[in-house]
Amino acid sequence: MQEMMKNRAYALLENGTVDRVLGWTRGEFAYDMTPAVFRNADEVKNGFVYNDFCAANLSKYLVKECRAGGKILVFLKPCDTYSFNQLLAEHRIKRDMIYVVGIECFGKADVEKIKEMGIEGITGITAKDGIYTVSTIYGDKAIKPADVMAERCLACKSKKHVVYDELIGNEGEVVEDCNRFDMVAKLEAMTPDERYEFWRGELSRCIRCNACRNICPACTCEQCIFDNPNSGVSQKAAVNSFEENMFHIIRAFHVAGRCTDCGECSRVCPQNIPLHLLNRKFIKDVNTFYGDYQAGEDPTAKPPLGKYEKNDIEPGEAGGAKE
Amino acid sequence: MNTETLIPYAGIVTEITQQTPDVKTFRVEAPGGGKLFEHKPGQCAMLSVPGISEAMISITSSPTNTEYMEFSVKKCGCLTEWLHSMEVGQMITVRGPYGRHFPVYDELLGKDLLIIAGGIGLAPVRSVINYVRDNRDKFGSVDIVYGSRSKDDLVYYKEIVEEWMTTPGFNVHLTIDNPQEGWDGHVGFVPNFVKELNPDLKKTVLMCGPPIMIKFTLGGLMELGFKKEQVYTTMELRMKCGIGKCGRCNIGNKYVCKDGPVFRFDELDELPNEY
Amino acid sequence: MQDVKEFRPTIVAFCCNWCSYAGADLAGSSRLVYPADVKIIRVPCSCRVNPLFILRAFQRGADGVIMAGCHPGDCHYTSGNYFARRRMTLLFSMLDYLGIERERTRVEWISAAEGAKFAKTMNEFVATVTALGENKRLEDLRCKK
Amino acid sequence: MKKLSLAKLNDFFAAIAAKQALYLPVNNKVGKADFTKWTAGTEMSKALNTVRSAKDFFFPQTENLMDFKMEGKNIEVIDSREECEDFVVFGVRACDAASFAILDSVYLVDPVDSYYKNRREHGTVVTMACGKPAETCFCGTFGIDAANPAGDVTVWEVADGYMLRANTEKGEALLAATADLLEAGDEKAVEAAQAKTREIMAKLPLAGLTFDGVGVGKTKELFDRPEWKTLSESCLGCGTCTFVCPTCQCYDVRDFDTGNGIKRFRCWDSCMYSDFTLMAHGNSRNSQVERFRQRFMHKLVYYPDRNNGTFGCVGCGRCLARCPISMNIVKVAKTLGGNK
Repeated sequence: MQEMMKNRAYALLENGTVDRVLGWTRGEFAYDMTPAVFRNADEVKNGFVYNDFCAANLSKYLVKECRAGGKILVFLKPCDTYSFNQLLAEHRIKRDMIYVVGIECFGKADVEKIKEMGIEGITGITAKDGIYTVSTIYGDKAIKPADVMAERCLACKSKKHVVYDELIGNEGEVVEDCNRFDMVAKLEAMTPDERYEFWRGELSRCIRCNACRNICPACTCEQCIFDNPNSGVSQKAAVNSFEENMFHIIRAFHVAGRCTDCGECSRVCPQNIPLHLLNRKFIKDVNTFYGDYQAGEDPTAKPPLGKYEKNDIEPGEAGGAKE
Repeated sequence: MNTETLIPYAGIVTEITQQTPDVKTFRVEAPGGGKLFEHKPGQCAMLSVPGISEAMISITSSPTNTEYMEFSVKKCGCLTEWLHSMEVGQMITVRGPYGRHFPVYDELLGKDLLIIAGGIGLAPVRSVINYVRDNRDKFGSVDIVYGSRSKDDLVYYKEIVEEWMTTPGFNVHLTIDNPQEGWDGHVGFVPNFVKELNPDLKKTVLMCGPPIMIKFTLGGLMELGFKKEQVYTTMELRMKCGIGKCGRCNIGNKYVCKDGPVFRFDELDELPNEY
Repeated sequence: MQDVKEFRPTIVAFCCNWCSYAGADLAGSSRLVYPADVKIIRVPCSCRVNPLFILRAFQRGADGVIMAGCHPGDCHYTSGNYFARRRMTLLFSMLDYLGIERERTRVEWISAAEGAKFAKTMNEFVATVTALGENKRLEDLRCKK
Repeated sequence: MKKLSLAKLNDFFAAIAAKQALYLPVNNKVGKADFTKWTAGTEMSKALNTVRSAKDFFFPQTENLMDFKMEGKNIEVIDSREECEDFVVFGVRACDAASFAILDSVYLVDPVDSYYKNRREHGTVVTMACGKPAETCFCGTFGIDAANPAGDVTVWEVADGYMLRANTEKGEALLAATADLLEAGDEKAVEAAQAKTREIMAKLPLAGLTFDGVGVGKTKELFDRPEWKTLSESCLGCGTCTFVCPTCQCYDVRDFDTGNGIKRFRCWDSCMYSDFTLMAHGNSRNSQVERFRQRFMHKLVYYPDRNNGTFGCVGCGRCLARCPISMNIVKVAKTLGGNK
């Protein structure tokens, strides 16, 4: 895969189709690849890396890159293409400035899960024949990719690219039975007290680093309401439980109907808060109340909070939760 | 518990003077009368209206004034707008004094001074000017070059004309950017005016004003043959603590609030160009 | 002996200018009784109510928040209340999902002619919130006296 | 050197907690360690380190500084400081223990920060030598010995219990107060544990890493380097690195109107945030390149300049593990220092 991607990057840089390539560059270890822009074939040759640990959704960088001018090649996984479409729908990026190369995805690995298996002192990870060989200072360990697959990939909603100029690898299908709402349903089935305890336990760990917001491809406001001193709600640190709740409720609400469920918020959270469960609640509610809607699937579709039906459900009737 | 410098004093605003359309001078006294604390020329204080914000403002009154402190504030942000809407008798909070002062107690003693200011930039050096007036025998001649956008934008105009211009050994040169009715003084930008005046190279320069003025005036002074060791300026950046801890007002390894705001230009040369 | 006070809730009611606020007015001028615990905030349209308003009301000490607007179809601005309805549906569902008592939030459509409905709704809502007790799950301790 | 047998560990915690609050790393619901207050039955985490650093104890994420009562034109300033109660933090690693010295050099220099000082005076730090450092560890770069941490008391984990050594008066007092649970210990066991730790440290990928290319007096050399642009290109401008960092000490001071008075509080701030240096008339660090450069220049050059060459980093590796886009101080120092 990496070689095919590099070859396409060379070719498109050479023939002038694009003048920059947005991809990943190698890290200090085997699992910490950083998103990077490559400006010529040499940079691609020396720095470009792609493997199962290249998890970042690159679509948000395009907002910044579109302002820099020129044409940029971006490699997008299926789930990233939904974010891309949503950004297009919101006029945050310009389609003609971007050359999208869709890449087939088999699910990303989560290094945290490797470490949770008790594997320490990792010096290298190689993938071959469907097995990861993890080298450590204590010896090599073989693990199955399925055992360390990222949580969001286990509930992958679609292996289909909704937009691309060309594709590397095979096109996949929308996963109908992805079960991504299972946990939401489980929470809904709990009593309010249990739910309250659950969320306090999660949100109280928040350190308000804004990683979830800043990585989110739906959070593209020029100035976030929480950064705006004139909004009356700006806050740098959650002083108490109220502010923790407020930040996460409002952030989830602001992306409601726009969140494509790419799962980046939960991936980057340094405190492992399952933030996607907030977004998925809204997605599930939208589906239940207003009909199935997948943000990013169709960039011309009207967002659910930007339209209405005369016989919409009343707030009082929209139970969902059991006592 | 010992004293804590982050905790301010409450002071009463006893007089508000409209200096220019967007600059007001606030006289602040302790609730029981007198000054809230002593300071040295060029030092700053954190002014605040609780619930609004807190900001670093230079103390424009001279330390020789024993009755009150004065702050001149230009309306430009949320705190300053609030201050401008205030009435006499209202309280604000003040903490300080912060930062390095102009070296009036040692290096400037006996020197001929050239004080260059633009716009509201006269506020921090006004404290030096009045200190020198009150200690006239300790300093040489004083040339003041002060410019603003228009006649109406000259702060302390009354004080300049009535007090500074009449002080022996003081030469005040005023300029405005564009010709204006009722103005028969110099017209032109401060950097050019300084060059025209061709000051004596033995003078020590204290300068404050907008960054663009400082840049070109410094260039002009260098052309005339001044050395960077002769030129002092005073800086301003975003500040929260005022005591070199909150970490935002640094230029390279120097904190403006603690190691400044007064810098000599040869010191600034050591720092990265990030201000 | 500790002074045991009867719990009186603080209720914030966002009322649209054209229908519900007039409804409240009518309730008043008709001498219909509803508890003084209800603090009305007049908004130009129910659509003006940002989810943040609801949260901020709780932060500042509200024990219950109600939004009242024109009946669907009767919005002074044609469709504002339809959008507001979707927003509040999702927000209230989210609050419930976080374990915050569902009964603390309510939406009611009250026309300018429905003074009686206004009084009845407020009486009911105050009773419900009084039964729930103080808002603990969305409180900001700094704002407590 | 004292010894605490494994069986008496809980009694030891109970004895400390009977007199003052005791905090130690405990696994949270997602299996990561957090410093948590000990109560009967609390089990100490086996994790190498906590997600948040131990700086929280002395420099909490938010704290109230003072209150204001506003009545008409009057303002009353209310000093709401209170004497802190004694507490013990158990299980601090060598890196975090070293970070306290860095925070001290900011908060305890004139003018002293009384909020910080108060907590520092009332806190007893019990450090624990690392048994199994991870690949993200590079405390050795700064001369910190994971096998011999500082702190008021140092603890080593050995086969059948713990070895304890008091380093300060506070530490002596803590061990004296729990003397009936302790027995005499043998240095040899500690030496064996130390040798094991050092052997692992030497094998880790970042062993031998030096920050020679950066440091005192390099402002001019490093400030305008073109690499800042490429290094910062993918930076999200979030505060993760800052907030998990044990040495990041910047703060913001804000007012909160409670409706019945104003509370002035301070909270952690991040130089990575766009409004960090925002003023009414402009921003001295307008782009992420400048903000990114500020963070690393501060740790790698400015702080050493002001503190006899000590780096503003202790090599705990939290930013290496936590940065959403895996950009970190090691990559920056290596790129700038030229030893790629």
